Amino acid sequence: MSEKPKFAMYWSGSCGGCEIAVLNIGEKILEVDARFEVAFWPVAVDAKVKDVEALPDGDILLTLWNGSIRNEENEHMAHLLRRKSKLLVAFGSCATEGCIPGLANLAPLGEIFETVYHTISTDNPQGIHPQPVTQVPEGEITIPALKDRVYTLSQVVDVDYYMPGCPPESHQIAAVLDLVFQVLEGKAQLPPKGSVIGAGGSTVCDECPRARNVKTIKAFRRIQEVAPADPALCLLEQGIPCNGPATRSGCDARCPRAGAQCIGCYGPAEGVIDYGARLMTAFASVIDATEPEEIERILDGIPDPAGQFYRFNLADSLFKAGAPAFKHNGH
Amino acid sequence: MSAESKSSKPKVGVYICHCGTNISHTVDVEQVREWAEKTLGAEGVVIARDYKFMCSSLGQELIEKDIKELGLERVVVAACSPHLHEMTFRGASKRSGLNPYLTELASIREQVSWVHTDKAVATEKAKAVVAGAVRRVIQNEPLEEIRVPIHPDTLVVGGGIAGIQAALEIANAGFKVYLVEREPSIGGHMAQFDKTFPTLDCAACILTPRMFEAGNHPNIELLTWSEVTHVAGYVGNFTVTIKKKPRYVNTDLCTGCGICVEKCPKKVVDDVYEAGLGYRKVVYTPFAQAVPKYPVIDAPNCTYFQKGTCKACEKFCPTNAIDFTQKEEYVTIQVGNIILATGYDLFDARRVSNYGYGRLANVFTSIEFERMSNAAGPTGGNIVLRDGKTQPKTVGIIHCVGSRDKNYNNYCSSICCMQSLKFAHLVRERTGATVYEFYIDMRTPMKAYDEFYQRVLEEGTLFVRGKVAQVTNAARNEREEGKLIIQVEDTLAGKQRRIPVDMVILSIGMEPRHDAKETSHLFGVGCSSDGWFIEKHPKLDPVSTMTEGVMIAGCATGPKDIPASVAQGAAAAARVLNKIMQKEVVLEPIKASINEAQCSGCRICNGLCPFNAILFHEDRMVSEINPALCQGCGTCVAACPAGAISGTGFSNEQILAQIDGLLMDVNLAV
Amino acid sequence: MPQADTQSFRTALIQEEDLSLLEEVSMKTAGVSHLEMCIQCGSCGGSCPPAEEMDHTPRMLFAMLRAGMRDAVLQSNTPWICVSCYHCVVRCPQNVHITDVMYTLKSMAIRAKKYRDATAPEFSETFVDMVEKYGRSFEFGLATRHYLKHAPLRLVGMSTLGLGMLTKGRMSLTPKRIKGMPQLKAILDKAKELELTS
Amino acid sequence: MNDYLFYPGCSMESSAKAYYDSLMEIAEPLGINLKEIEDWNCCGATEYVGINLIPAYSLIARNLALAAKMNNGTKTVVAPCSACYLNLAKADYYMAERPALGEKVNQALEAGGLHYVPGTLDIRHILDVIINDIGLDVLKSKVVKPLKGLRVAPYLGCMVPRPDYYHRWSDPEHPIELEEVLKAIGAEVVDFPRATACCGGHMTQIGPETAYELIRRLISSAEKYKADIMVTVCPMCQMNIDAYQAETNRHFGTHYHMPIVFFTQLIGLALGFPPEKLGFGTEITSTKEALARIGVEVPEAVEEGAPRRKKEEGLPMPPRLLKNVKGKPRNAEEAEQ
Amino acid sequence: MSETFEPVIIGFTCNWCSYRAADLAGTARMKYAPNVRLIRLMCSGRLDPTFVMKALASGADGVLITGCHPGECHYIEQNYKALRRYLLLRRVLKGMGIEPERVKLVWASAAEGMKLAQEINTFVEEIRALGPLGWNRKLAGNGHKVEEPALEVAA
Repeated sequence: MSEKPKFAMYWSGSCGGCEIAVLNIGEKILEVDARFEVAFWPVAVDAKVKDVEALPDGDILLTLWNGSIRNEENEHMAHLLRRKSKLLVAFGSCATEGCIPGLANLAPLGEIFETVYHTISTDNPQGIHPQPVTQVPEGEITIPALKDRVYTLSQVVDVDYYMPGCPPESHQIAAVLDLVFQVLEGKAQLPPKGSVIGAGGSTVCDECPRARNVKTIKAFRRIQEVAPADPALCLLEQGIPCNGPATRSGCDARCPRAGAQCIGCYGPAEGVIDYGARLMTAFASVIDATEPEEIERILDGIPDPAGQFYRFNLADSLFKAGAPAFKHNGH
Repeated sequence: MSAESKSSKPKVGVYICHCGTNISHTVDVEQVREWAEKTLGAEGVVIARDYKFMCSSLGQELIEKDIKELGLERVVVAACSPHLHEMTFRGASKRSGLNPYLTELASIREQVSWVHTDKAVATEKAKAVVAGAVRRVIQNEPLEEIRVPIHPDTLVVGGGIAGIQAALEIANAGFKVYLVEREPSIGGHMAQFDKTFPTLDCAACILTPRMFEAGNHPNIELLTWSEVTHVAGYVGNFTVTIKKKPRYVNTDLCTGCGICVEKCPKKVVDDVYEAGLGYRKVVYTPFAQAVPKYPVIDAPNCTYFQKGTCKACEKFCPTNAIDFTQKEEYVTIQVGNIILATGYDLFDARRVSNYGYGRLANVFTSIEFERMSNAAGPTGGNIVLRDGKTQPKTVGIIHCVGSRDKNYNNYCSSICCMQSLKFAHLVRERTGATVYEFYIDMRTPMKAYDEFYQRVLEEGTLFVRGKVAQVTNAARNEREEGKLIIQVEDTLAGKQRRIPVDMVILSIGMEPRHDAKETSHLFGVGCSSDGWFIEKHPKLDPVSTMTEGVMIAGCATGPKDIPASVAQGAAAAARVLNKIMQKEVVLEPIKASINEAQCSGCRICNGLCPFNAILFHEDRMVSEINPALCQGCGTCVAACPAGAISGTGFSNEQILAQIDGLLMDVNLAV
Repeated sequence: MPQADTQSFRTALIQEEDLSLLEEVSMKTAGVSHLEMCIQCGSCGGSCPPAEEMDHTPRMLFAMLRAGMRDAVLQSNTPWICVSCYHCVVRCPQNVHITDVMYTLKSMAIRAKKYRDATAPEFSETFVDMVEKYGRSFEFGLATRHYLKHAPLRLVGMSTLGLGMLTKGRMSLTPKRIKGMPQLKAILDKAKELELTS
Repeated sequence: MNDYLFYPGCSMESSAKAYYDSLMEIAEPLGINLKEIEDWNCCGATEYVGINLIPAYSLIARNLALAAKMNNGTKTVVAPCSACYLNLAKADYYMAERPALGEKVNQALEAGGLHYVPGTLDIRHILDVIINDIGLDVLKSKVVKPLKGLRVAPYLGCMVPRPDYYHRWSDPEHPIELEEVLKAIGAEVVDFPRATACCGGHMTQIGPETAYELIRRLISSAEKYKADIMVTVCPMCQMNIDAYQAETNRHFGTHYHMPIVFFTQLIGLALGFPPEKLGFGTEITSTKEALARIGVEVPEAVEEGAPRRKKEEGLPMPPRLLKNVKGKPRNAEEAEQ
Repeated sequence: MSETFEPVIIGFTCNWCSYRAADLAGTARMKYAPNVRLIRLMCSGRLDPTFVMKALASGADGVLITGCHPGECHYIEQNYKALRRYLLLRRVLKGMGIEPERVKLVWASAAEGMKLAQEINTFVEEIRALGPLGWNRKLAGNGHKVEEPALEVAA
């Protein structure tokens, strides 16, 4: 019975870190409660899908969606919340670009099931193998079937805003909420539809305090092989494959500041079509060699190229997935 | 979440050329036209026409008319290669008020009709090519040509005949020239020669006046015993740093009287001017007619610099011009254009060990022979054996030494045949000796060259067609004892011959300067794998390079004879003059630029530009591209991890759109 | 030699040109022969120590290959005179593997039974027989068998030398046989089979 | 100790015993450890390639395959015989240059349960090893009896410096390696212009007249340059010049007496081994006279060839080129697809 | 079209050498396979891996990258950058289970029209041998049943 605008948050194919990140904004969470009526937020409040279905379309003002679209339930909920929300925000790396779950797109589904249920590391004495539909004495039970591959939110429904990060930095979340509050008070304008919010327009190097020079790479090494790495010098210049140069700013260069290379969770910079392509072209360009053999030797320093360049972005890359994911596709 | 292409759909006109029947015989032009109008209508194509010859004035008018009447905003012409008619059609657009860079040329002749046979397939490919061009042109941005003012001064590097010629042409036109030469005197290889083929006029007689003119020209500033160490800037505005090596002679005081040379007690072998066949003093002028006339002291060999004693030159110098305290100095000059005439090195004949040069005393190289036959040379023009007295009775001249040979240099050095014929003539003239010429193919293509060959034949020189296998002193019989034996297959007689001679002359080929690669990097010009500088176009633009404002002339681009070198020197000068007269140059607006807001200053791009166009601002921590230096290769655009660099003319949007277009049919199929 | 020359050219005139010859030889040669690159400069013929003995200089032979004069080429004694000194190879401006081409021509001549003088081919075959029998060369067996067949008279003159070699322990009367003969035989049989199919 | 895989080759057990014995003697002091390839077979000399291509290369490749299987921590094969050295090196090189050949040869090897990947082994000649691995300094340091006064003609022959696929030698026609070794052991090296000329090879068997002429050229010029003895690295050269010298003299009615020995025999002498241990006395053309000269002063020889720079009168000569980098790396399109 | 698979290949050319080589092949009327559609860049150094992936993802079966011979780049050394990107890109493709042979780098000077024509023919055959990539169809996911994988494993 309140006129408070409605707020929703949903957790699909993801680890849940984003939910924690939201709670990490501290007392601001109370303001959310004060300003909004939480219509649907499985982690925080008890509400059922049917309640959402009961709402008139567009009744929810703001929905933060975290998680990738892995199964039919995710897809169903995406369509439902899209219908019910004015503003649908792809919240966090999984929703915006597929993130770690997206790496599943490197393997065929069958193999994934094998690994999960039937490998040595799995304790599955009855050799249970989940089926979409299972007959039990009580009748028939169903579980949502997996989609052929992991999709990003915008690949299944129309998305208003994108908020990158694995998870989004709490101070960025707070800033975004503040903006929303201001808009509610008519003190501010919403950014144009489709923009990336809660992040910078440039890349991590922008916020990285490390000194940098003209780059020439003679060898790539894993960070543990460089002991100790120079704390004040650009990691890439030390041969450590740091994804900072291609990764959107906004995290305040947390990892490089902490002495670890950036792994790229904030995704590509503004207008970039394929994150991995940008990163690999940058790395390759500064390799200091002209002989194929020599170049190959240097490239050996990047043992898992696909993983290095598409750790977070695979599902949103131009290829969207590796070839094996399509194997069973009859192609 | 990608910003691929704009939603707005500008009006596009598509024009398909029959090129007589060149295109229409393998491409169904009418079908393409129809398809373009229908299928590409959605893309914004409002009109599609075909015409016999689009490049004809009538064809162009067709376009101009449509631009005006239909208000076309983009034009695609499907015809020949852009390298042929891009300018033409851009011109047409310009005339009717459309920015020329909103017009694209799709090559359906060179890339479709001329290389394919199946008409159906060719037509489909033509459609794809057109679709690509249309999608691309929609992404084109209007561009303005870039204009840069030209500094009127010119730098000529290399004081050989090509460089001298270029310098004189420009100086005589009334513009200032800096002529840099790393040796103590200008003159180059030509100054070492005795006679020049085919006219046999003496090299010195024709070269000296030119050297003198260059040395005394009010518009030419000579910088001999100097080398260029740094080049910055771009066409019209180069800043060049030149190192002047210490002469240890004060040129303001020196009168060039030569007493110091006379009094210097130390002699060393002259490996440069005398090609190792003669000696010079440690303080020396390379040769009598040297320009400038001032001597230099060869410090590494000078007793004073070695032991701190002697100073004979200083003692006897009437004008106290000797100055042991001189240090190398650096001068910086501003020029608008540069001509590279850095010349060639000679092949090291010792590498062909089977010819025995360096092991067998009486095997000489062509350059040694030039000095020997030169009246001013070590033997006063007497043709003698290594002992310095005996005249040869039989002489063998071997062609293609180090040239046309995969073991050494693959190319033909082009001057050796004529040079060898010249030697044959001189030997007979001066010694009456029997002369053999050993050749693989006789190459005498230029004016009056073959006539000279005839003349030498007439003089009774014995020609043997065959690449000499070896020159040896290992006699097989009395007849060969004490001689040099030339073992060769006489390929015309079809038998192996062993010909005993007293003297062997190796006609050694030309090689790029040993430091050509460094030079090419210094001036930002291309360099073939051999090491010769690369012309902008081997036929149509032989004296320009890819770097605007840097010209090349003479043997720096490949083996040449004197007339060709002189011609190139003049041609390069003409190029420079026309730039100077234009007062400013127009540059293709294909440039990269950095969006500062998006640049994170990661400095990935900084090292990638061979033209040093990218600078980094430590203060703002961003990189910036100097549009005048940028040559538009786009390497940095492709490298920027933040997507902060964009390139006009070949932008991501354009190329991605073209890919989409080229694959349109494939995707319609899905 | 001129006699042989005119001879071979005449035969060439009668039979029509066999333009596949050059490529055939090139393909049958070990390594990349570069035969088609020959510019007829003659540095091979000039380099050849026993050139005087040859019907044709190597260069001339290559020209004949181009002209498709199959019989004339296979009858030429040139390949059999080649001493494998490799002077021509290191001097060839076109990197033609001349010595290896000579080997190819020998094998082709043997297969086509075109060679004029059987001494050389049969010497090679005797040598190879020994090797295929024992896995090692057997000089005594080789020399005696060879001389008996081709130079019985010379054998007499040579006997002192042979004796010298024997007494000085530089030639043994019994061949050495390698352990892996079956293996070597298997390999060579397979190789011969491949040789025919290739 | 440097370890090597050793391919002696057939002649080392017979006609070139002296080579084998002397090599075995000097190997130890020079720190050369030779492990003989087990059950190696004949390389086919210059005969097999002239009959059948694939069998010939398979014959050679069996040795390579066997060697590659041996494990004494080295992949370097040493061959003292020129023909063996060249054949092994050549097979290794061509199998790579012409993959089609490499494949066929390996198919054949499979039949014997063997396989060889070209490039696995490093095939080198014993002279190359002594000069580049052991080094002249070590060699000098071992010399107890310098061969002062012995005038030797260094005779390298053909197949070691040519075609030199891997550019190991200073020059394919006038290399300095053998010369340097002989100088290192104190011998007086004559300026021998035919150092890499041909000895006639198998022509002594199939075309003696041809061979005699080539042999004559060699011994006559060795004598002309006042050499007491010729020194070679090749069993075939030694055999032809030593054993067929008499025939050659008979053929031309000449009276040359030019003994020829293996360079390892002379090294042996310099290292102080007794001649009999080094296979001296097994040669047909006696070396007695020549060896008797060791230690005896020889008169100044005639200066052949070039007056050197120092001399003021006459015209100067260019300095001698030490390492001649002949040939350019073959480019991709030259290699067969 | 016909039974035999006709690959579609996108070719990137350098304005100064390989594109001119293509012109030369044209003027010399050399015939080569029509499967390649060329895009002109100023330099192979302009080649952004994005373009290659875009082409493959949008339905091309292979991508041919061409540029000036090493040491002969008209922008002095930019083709080396292309070489490095190409070598890394191939590794990434491999990591994604796509045959790296679908992308090929070929050097061709302005004079090598014949060479370019031959290289195109060779490449077309190589791609033909590899079969269609059809990534556009894969992404469209046509003919794909979602439960299929689970069933196939159960069976």
